[in-house]
Amino acid sequence: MPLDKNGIAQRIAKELEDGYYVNLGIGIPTLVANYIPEGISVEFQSENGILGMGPFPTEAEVDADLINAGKQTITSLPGAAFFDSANSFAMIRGQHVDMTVLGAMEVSEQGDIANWKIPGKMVKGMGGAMDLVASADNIIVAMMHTNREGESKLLKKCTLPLTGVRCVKKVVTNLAVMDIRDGAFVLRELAPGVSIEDVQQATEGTLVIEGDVPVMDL
Amino acid sequence: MPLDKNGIAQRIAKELEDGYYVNLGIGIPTLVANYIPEGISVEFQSENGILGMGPFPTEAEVDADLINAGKQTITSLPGAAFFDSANSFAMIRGQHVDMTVLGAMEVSEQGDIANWKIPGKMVKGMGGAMDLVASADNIIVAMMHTNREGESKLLKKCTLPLTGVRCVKKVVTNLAVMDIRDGAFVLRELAPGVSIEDVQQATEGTLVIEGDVPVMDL
Amino acid sequence: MIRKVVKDAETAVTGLKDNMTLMLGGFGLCGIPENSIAAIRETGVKGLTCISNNAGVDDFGLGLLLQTQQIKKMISSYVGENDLFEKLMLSGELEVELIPQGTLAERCRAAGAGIPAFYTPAGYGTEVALGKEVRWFKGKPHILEHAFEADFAFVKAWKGDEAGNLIFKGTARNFNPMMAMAGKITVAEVEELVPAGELDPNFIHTPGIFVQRIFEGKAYEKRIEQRTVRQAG
Amino acid sequence: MIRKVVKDAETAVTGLKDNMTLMLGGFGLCGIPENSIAAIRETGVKGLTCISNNAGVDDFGLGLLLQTQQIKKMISSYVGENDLFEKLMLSGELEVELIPQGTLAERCRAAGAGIPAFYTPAGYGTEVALGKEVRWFKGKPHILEHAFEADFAFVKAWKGDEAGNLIFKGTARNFNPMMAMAGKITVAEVEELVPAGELDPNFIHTPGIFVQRIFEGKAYEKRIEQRTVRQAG
Repeated sequence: MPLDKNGIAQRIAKELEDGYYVNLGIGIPTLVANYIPEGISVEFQSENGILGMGPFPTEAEVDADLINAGKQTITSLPGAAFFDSANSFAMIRGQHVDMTVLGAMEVSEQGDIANWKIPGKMVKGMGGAMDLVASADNIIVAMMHTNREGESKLLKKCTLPLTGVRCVKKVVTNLAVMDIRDGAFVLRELAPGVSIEDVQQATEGTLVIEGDVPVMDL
Repeated sequence: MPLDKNGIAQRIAKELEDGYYVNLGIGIPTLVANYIPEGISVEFQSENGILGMGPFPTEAEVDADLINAGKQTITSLPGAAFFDSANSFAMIRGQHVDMTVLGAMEVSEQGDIANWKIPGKMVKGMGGAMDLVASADNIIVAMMHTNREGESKLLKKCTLPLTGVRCVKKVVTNLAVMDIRDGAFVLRELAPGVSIEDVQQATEGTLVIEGDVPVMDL
Repeated sequence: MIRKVVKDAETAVTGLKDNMTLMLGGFGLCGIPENSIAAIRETGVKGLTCISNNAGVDDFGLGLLLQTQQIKKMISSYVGENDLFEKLMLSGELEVELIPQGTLAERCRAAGAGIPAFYTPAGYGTEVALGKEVRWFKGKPHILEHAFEADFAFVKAWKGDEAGNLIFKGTARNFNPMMAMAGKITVAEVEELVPAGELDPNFIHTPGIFVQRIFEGKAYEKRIEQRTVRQAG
Repeated sequence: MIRKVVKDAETAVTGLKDNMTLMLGGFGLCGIPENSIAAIRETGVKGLTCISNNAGVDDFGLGLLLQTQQIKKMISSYVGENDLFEKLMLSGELEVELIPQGTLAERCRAAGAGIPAFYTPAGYGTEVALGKEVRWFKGKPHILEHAFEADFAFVKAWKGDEAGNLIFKGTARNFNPMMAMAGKITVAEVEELVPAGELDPNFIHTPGIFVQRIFEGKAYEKRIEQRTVRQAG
């Protein structure tokens, strides 16, 4: 059975390592914070100016001056710090953030990503996504393997305007975990109950299968 | 009678305007702070990270963590702010400082300045001088008109390694006040008891005299 | 100490003219100069270019200047939550330039810091890079970006003093400090204006040298876009 | 919260090797990492390139590493007050690169901020510009300067917490925040180390993300180079 959004988040959370600073995009990535493995400490950065982001506030704690990049009200944890946007993107461009998780409309086998613009539709903007993907060494894309029309989102070449080129290293979808290497998606793990053929069928880009492919350990 | 160092500082202080942020170099420029005209407010910036620099401390006030760019102990005034060196030079390069006063070994009729290096002698470094002269719109040089050997320091062309090119707009010496314009020193004011001939004799660069030259009003 | 205090928002926008370029602090509706925006609307100036990370919502923030069609062009990173914006943009009445958020922040800082241009990896290989110089550093492509210019910057702080020193609160800091550095005239509105000497000089976010005018704002609404709460206990 | 605490200076310099490039905070002797310098001396590593605004005095600050000839090259803006320095430099035992102070600060910040290069007017037309690209912006010449690289940065703060957040005091801040951003490994020594949560997140000068190791230093001498006083009263 393919994963749901929470399952994808849960799998990505296993990529967290002790001491990581992490930037989570809007959507599925946000859910990753709910699955931090036991015994490790990570800190969440939000690009509007906080490190050490905590859970959503109680009604009594709500503060209009304390939001995340999705404009949701948040709290701060002990050891938190606030800073301005220039300093925030200094952290991002300067590769001080250890892991970046974000959603995508399309990913190519070269590691290109498109997630900000659909020609003919209202364009809201790239926000911090272009800075994030151009800078981070460790970018994980969290998304469904196919779009609502059932078309693959893992392509030979992106059809939508790009957010960044050759930057995505790992993709976690409802079907599988894949690394991107040498112009191909390398299948690493399968979602429980999903077959290699399922993934092949849902992947338009080059899919490489090396040896046995384990089932995700969630 | 030519001015002494205090006289030069006193004359330069008359260039201060209400609301000016001012950076004073080491030596004669430092003395300018003693002659702020009545009724105007100015603030002194020191490039090591303070705005709103106050007088030297009393023995009881001495704080090793509070010094000026000359490494002297100082105090801060109400309304002061501390900041880091990047922000400090943002103020300087970004032309937020309204007036910069610094000393020089040589100034050319083009507005070039040399004040950091004498070939063959120990070179201590330019410190912030190159940033200051390259950035400021309003640079006043405070110096003696001639060196210890009696040679002019106002030259057609600097002989020493430059600190900046075409940047000095005004020179105040023990003999005169001069603007630098169109490749010449334009004589504006004479020190009390100093003649135009005195200035001509002490100036190797082109000296332009336009109409009557008043005596400095100190 | 140099006094920067003006009596109200109306006075603070003196000199604002048609077709000027403005920077406005804030992220979403957090930390926006509410009083200044109201005063800009009152002046009726037209043809503004506004540099601001977002464009407000229909009836708040920069949405108020969109209603009156005072804005000719928006330079932003994300302009989501605004129906009127979409309508004006699609009809061609509003020009929009979208810029990566970090580049937006850095171009503001560069403007204030006397850095005319810098290289950044953000946007390489995308339409953001079109027409821009590409240069490789350490095996990685970068594009050349230039400092902005702004006639006015409007920022909002938590506390300020008569000398123009500012302190921001929480994530309401965001773009305000860099924009304060960048404005030819920077207007700061603050929730609380105190005499010089009351703020600790060690904890000033924006030194007064960057601020030309300061006033205490009134009746801050501080609207929340996405009120998200958890159950207590 | 990510813990960064190490027990002492000796532990903090683990991994330091011959021929590495180091950044060291401070202006003159103000805000220098005294404990780290002592520990670096103890390691005996040689061939260091040190990026620091100044080079200490004969018997304090970086002068201590000059005594032991552990420094191969200094990158500074001003190296005045040091007889030993002069001797080593004139004899060719010490290489020196002098850089305008603002450029030094900005090259540190650029390193930490992922900006590989930027244009600055400082040094145009001087020997500092030799071999560098010149470009004109708005009628004014600028030169291209590159970000530094540093294996270690050693900074000194007033207070710090277990998460690596730092607060500096007065003008002891100077180069410390930018260098903290720039080190591959940044070691912060602080006068007072407190638990996470004790520092107000609104008034952190250097967020912990920039700091890899932190310890409470001992026996700060905080020597004053130019004690200058006025008469009380």
